[in-house]
Amino acid sequence: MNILIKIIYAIISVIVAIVWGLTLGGIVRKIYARVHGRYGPPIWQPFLDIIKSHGKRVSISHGIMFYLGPVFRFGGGLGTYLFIPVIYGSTVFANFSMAGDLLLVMYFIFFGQLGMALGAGEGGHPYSPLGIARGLSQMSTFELPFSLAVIAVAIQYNSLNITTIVAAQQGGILNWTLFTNPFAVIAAMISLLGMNMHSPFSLVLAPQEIPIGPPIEMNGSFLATLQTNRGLFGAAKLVLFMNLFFGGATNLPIMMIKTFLIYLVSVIIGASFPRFRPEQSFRFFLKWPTIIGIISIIFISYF
Amino acid sequence: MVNPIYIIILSLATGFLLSIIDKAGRKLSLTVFYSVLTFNVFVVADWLYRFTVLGVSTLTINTAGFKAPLSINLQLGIYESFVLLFANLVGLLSAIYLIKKFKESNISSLILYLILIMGVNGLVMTRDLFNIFVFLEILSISTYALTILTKNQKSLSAGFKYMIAGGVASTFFLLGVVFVYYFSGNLNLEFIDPNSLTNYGVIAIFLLAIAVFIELKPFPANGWALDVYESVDSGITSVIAVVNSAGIIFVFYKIMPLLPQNLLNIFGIAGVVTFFFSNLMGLKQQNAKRLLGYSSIGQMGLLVSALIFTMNSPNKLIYVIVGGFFINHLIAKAGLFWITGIVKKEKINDWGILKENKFLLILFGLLLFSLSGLPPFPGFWAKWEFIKLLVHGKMFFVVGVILLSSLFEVIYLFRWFTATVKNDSEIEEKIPFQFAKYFSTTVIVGISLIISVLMMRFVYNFQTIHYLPIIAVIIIYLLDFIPSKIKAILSLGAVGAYGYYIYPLENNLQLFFGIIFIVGSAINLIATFNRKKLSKGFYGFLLMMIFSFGNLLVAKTYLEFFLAWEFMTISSFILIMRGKRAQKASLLYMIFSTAGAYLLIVGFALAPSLVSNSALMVSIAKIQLPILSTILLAIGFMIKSGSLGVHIWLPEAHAEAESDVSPFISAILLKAGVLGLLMIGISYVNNTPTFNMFYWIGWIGVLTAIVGAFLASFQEDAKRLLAYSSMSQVGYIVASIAILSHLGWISALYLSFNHMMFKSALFIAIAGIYYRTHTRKMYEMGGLIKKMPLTYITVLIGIIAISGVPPLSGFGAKWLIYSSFIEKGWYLQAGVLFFSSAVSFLYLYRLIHTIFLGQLKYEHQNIKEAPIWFIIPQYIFIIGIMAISMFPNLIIQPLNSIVGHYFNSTIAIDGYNITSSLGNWNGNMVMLVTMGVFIVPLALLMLFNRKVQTVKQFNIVYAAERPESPQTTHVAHNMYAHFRKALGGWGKPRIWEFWHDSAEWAHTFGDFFRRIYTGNGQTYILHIILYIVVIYFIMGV
Amino acid sequence: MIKKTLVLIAIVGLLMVFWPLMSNFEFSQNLSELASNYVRGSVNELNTQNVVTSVIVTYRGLDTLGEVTVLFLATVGIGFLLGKRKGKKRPASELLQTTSSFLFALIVLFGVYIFTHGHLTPGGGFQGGVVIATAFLLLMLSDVNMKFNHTILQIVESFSGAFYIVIGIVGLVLTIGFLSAEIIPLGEFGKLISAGAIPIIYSFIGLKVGSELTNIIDTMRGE
Amino acid sequence: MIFTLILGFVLLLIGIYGMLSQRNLIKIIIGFSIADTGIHIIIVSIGYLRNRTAPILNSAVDISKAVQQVVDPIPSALVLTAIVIGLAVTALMLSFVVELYKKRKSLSIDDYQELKW
Repeated sequence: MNILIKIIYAIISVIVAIVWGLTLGGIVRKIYARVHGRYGPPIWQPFLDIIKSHGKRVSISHGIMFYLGPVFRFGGGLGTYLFIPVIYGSTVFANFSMAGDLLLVMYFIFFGQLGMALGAGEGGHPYSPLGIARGLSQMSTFELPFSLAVIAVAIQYNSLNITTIVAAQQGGILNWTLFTNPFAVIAAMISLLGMNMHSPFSLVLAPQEIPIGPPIEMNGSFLATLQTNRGLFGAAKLVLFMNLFFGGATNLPIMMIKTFLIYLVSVIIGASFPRFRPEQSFRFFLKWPTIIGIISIIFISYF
Repeated sequence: MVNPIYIIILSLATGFLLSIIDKAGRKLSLTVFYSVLTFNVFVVADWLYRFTVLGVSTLTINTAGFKAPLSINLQLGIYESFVLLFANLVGLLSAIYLIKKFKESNISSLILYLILIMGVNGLVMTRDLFNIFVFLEILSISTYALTILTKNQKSLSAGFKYMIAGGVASTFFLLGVVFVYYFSGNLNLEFIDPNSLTNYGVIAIFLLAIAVFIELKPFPANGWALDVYESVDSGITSVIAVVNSAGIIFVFYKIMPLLPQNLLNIFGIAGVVTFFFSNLMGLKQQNAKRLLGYSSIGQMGLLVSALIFTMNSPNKLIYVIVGGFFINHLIAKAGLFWITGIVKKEKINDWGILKENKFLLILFGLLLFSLSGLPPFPGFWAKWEFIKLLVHGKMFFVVGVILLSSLFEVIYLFRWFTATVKNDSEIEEKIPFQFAKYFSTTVIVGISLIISVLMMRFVYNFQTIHYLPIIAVIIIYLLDFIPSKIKAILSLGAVGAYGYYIYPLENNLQLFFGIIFIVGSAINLIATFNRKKLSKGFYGFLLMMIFSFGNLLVAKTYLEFFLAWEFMTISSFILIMRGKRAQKASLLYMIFSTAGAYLLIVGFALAPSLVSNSALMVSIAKIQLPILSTILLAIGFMIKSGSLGVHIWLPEAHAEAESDVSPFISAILLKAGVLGLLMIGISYVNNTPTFNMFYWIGWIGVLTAIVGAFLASFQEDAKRLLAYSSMSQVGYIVASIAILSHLGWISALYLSFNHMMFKSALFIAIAGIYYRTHTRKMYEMGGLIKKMPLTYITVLIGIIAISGVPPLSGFGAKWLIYSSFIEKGWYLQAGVLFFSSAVSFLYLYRLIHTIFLGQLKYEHQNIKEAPIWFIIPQYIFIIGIMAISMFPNLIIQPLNSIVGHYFNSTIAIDGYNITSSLGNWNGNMVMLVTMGVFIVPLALLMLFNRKVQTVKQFNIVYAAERPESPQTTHVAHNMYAHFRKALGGWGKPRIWEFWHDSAEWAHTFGDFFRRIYTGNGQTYILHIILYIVVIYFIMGV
Repeated sequence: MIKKTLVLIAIVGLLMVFWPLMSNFEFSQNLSELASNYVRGSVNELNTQNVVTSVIVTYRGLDTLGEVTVLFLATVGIGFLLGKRKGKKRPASELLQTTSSFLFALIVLFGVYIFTHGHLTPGGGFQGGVVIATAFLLLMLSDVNMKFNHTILQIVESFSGAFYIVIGIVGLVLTIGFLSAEIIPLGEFGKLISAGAIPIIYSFIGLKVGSELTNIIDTMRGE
Repeated sequence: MIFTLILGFVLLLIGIYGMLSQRNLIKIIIGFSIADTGIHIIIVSIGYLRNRTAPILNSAVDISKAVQQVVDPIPSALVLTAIVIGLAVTALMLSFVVELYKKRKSLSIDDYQELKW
């Protein structure tokens, strides 16, 4: 019974997240278009895309792994999201966060990426491994500052449990990690740019070099699944950041606002910078954000 | 009982008459000749028996019907008879070895040989200084004459140099003798009272001693000896290297009491110096006999120093050390020189001819092993005790030099060995079979084995289990004719029996490692069922290795532990060497292992004696290791576990070993190092640590993890990739041991177990692929998922387990590690570990993608799934991984209790939920949720996917083109080029370069120093004179 | 150049090593205990006039045996080394030939005298042997193509050596000790028949040394 | 300071110098035997006692006081052995040289250093 309710709750929160995530995506595309001086697609365009993709009559598959790739990806998104308590104090949006702590979430992010990489790999298109190679490399590099930031947070709140971390930031904007541990937040936000794969770090999907990279062979429902996940996963990441650095959210609207604002940061930067070459991007992450991350740890553990 | 003077009388009389006897035919003279030699051996052996077993007291023989000092007297005691037995024995065997020559050549050679042996006997027995001089001359002159047994330019000039050098030495000896008489009024050793001598008298003694010492070929006054070793007939060379040396060293021993301690010490140091330089110079040597020459000069130096430094220690120790070195050198040298005579190849690179002749090869190997002081040969025990003695005497510098030199020796000996075994040049010529020569060599090897066993049995009285590794080798060697499948079954049974035999272990930590070592090995052993034909010699050494693993756990003393350790090294070395192109790999492995072993010797020597009689792993908790010992042991063990800086043997060994051996090395052998490190930790936490060494070990571990991950990502060879991955994983383990906290050790053990399982699975999987595709280059594969689905699943699960992606067991490890690091406050280390675990995705993806995904190559269009024998063990391990992923308590629970012995538990376990001070992890729930989030989208996808059309290879959107060939379409080669570029200077193999350069330097120095041996006899004399002068002034007598 | 200096250093160094031995040396005032025992012993125990002989042949008999062995080794070794050789020779002068032919017997006789009186007067086996050898040398010089019967040489050589040892063993058998002189009556001090086995041993030594040296010379001159 | 002893040592040093400085094999051997002779002289001079006679107990010495009248017999005994041994070694050396010369028609020690390092 209890578990059943949990599942129902989970479904609700997932749907909300997907909708919100996709909407955000729409908004962002709009903003991009405006920055570029175009009119841009309607905000609900992502929804249309998904429906369209599903509408395809045939979908080409290259084998089981290829078939499972999108599933892994979506599963990864779902899991990541489900292990995060989305809204502080809400039972509906608490998800399955009791299953583990921050480390679990961080590692579950890889679940989708790895699965997708495998699926794309079986596609046999040269661009997919190229994209994946770039993606993995970049991921490993921005993981460093991010993990440093997370460690700093863990030191600060002496816990890895997200709910605890959020709880500690309640009561006044000044309790946010943003203000109590600014370096960590800076480091983390820079790596978020990498995670969101907006330029200058849009190596993986780089349309001009390796047309959208890994998912190049994906079409039909496979593509649709990926697009759905893109919304969910995006939301999940933003929620995680919100929880860790921006005091979490006590209700849905606050969550939406905060996530939107967090997203906006990377969007603005993305809209205003050209793309790095791969090695440039890797070097970048291994240089400044890492140093900042180290500073944050020193800062938090000695001051 | 026969009066030993008859040895001299009989030999002499025969010598005088032999030319007459020969008139009646060579047969007769040979018979007489050999019977006299045999007679000598028996007389001496009989006396040794009396002295040792029956406890007869030392025998003194007066001549001319007067007592000493009036007349010259001989003495035969336990030492004399011991030395003489071996001298005469080798004399006899060498004569047998030379029988062909003796048949052909002039009768004079027999006479000379006979009198040479007589000379040694006299030399050893006589107690009169001047008489020593006479016998020394008899010995020398007969040797000079025999150097030209095979007469040629080289032997002649070498002989001449030898004579000149010997002449000079004996001149000084004579001078010494007369002045000793002048100062002491006596010539008989008993009656010369060293205290009565004035300080001018000491000069006389010095002249005596230095003359004998010159005969012992000290560096640098020993060029003549090298020339002799190189050019003279092998049979005679071994006599010179063994019989003469034995006699002369005994003379030195006899005059030692006359020398003041400070002079003696300098001689001891000179011996060590000789040992060092001769081995250093040996590094560069290519000529087999000259190489042996260098080695035996070195051994003499070592022997002298051992003789001097053990002078004031208890008898048993002297027997083990001096006797050990003596026998070891004697037997090994004789045997090796004989083998050079059989093989008849000058350059050691031409010795490939030997690998066709298995029997001789085995003899050769055994002799080399014994020469390099590996167990069970006497040299091993001698070295152990000697180092212990020196360490207790605080002579650390000497210890360092000796060990370094022995390392050099091991390097050139094993370079020779591996070059011989792995020689890939086509050899058509065969080694002719000459019974006599084989006979002597075999006998000498047999003797050394017998002595080894006797030593183990009676000096150290080990129980059977400690011989077990050797016994296994022997038994399997005897059974080598039966097909390998049966041998495999037998071995599996043996491993099981062994496990059952040691089963009731003292504590659970042992049990845990027992499971890794024994059970893990057993499962890995299944993969070897795939071997075809006989696979000679494989299972013996495999069992040897597995048993040694077990013995590490049950070892009760340092020595037992170290013995097991060395057996492990030997067996693994030979297993690695079985690989096709494994010369470099096995050599590197041997060198590093030996270095590690030497560190362990010193470390254990420094350690306080154990208080309780339980297994070392248990009793070590009760003692506090001195800090230096801790450091040395730690480095020793970290070499075995391939930590950063000393890791360069690891990839080679893993990659080049046979593909069903690699799992053992990676998954199990490395854990031996972990075990050792854990042992240090146990003693460390139970006793107040003096300085926080484990902090640095932690850093090394962390850096090992990251560097290993990067190196793995840049490999093209699947096995190298896995090797570096092992390095990185073991880095994690080392680091978490170094945390010295409850959570830390749980993570270490958890990861060890996990790593054992997934690395075995992966290596066996690669073995299967290699078996089918015959390549290890990943970019030559691709798309194999269609052909080898089962193997693919193994690899998939394996890499997920390594990467630490939930829900598989790997995540548990990661969770534990990070929690423990943050808990401990090692934040930066934790950050680096995060980074390396992110990097590990690079190589993991590369592994699975380049082999299984992408484009299938044409040549692999119709290959089959890996053989069943590879699949079975893989899946056993996979099941294990799944089990502990689903139910982490299966392992976390016991680990919690094991580590509970050493730290207070800091984690709470309720149900499947494990709570640390920082966070929590509910493995079971994670698994369920994951299944949920996996199944739901799958269901949805299947629901929405109306029509799925599976297309053939190459049906891809490629700019509307059909790509031309898999090779060009499959992105695999140098996959992370951009990352390498990003790393820039950090990508250089600095450590490899460091070791390479230091090797270069050593060789350069060796080459530089050996230039003093210009080959000019006159220069050699100059060396001798200058040496005498220099030593004189150093001693300041 | 460097070598020269090194040689110089070596020599000077050696000089410094020996210097204390030379500079502080003076003759001892009276015999060492051992020596005096020898002197007394050779009177009281061995009845030997020539103390040196008694020391050589009896007290330090083992040395002498060794010494003989060394000489033997040299002979054998040289034989082993050189083997049979050819060499061009020019005939000896008339004068030499005639003198040698009658000197030969005298010299041999003299040699025999020396080693039979070794225990009384200066001299002994070695000296006598050498003298004999010189006689043969003289022969070789005078008659360049003269051949020796090597078998005889060998037999003399071997058996004289063997007998020497046998005498030694007799001592051992009589449990006096190896190479003891007292195996036969010591006779009267200062007479030819005295000093026990010493003259016998010395004769064998003389024969052996003589034959050996002859052998050496012969091998060296070649045929 | 005794003349004979000095002489002995001087000969010894000269001999060794000869061995070290002469290139010719024969000369080296000569050096060796000079050194050997030096040693012999040293031995004999060690045995000498001032104004005493040879240890031969003929009419020249009073048997009862022999110990006070004769020089030390031991060195004389030793020197005899030493001489013979020296002779043996020298002979053997010379025959080596003969053989070497046969092989390579050269008496310079520098021509016999093919074995090195």
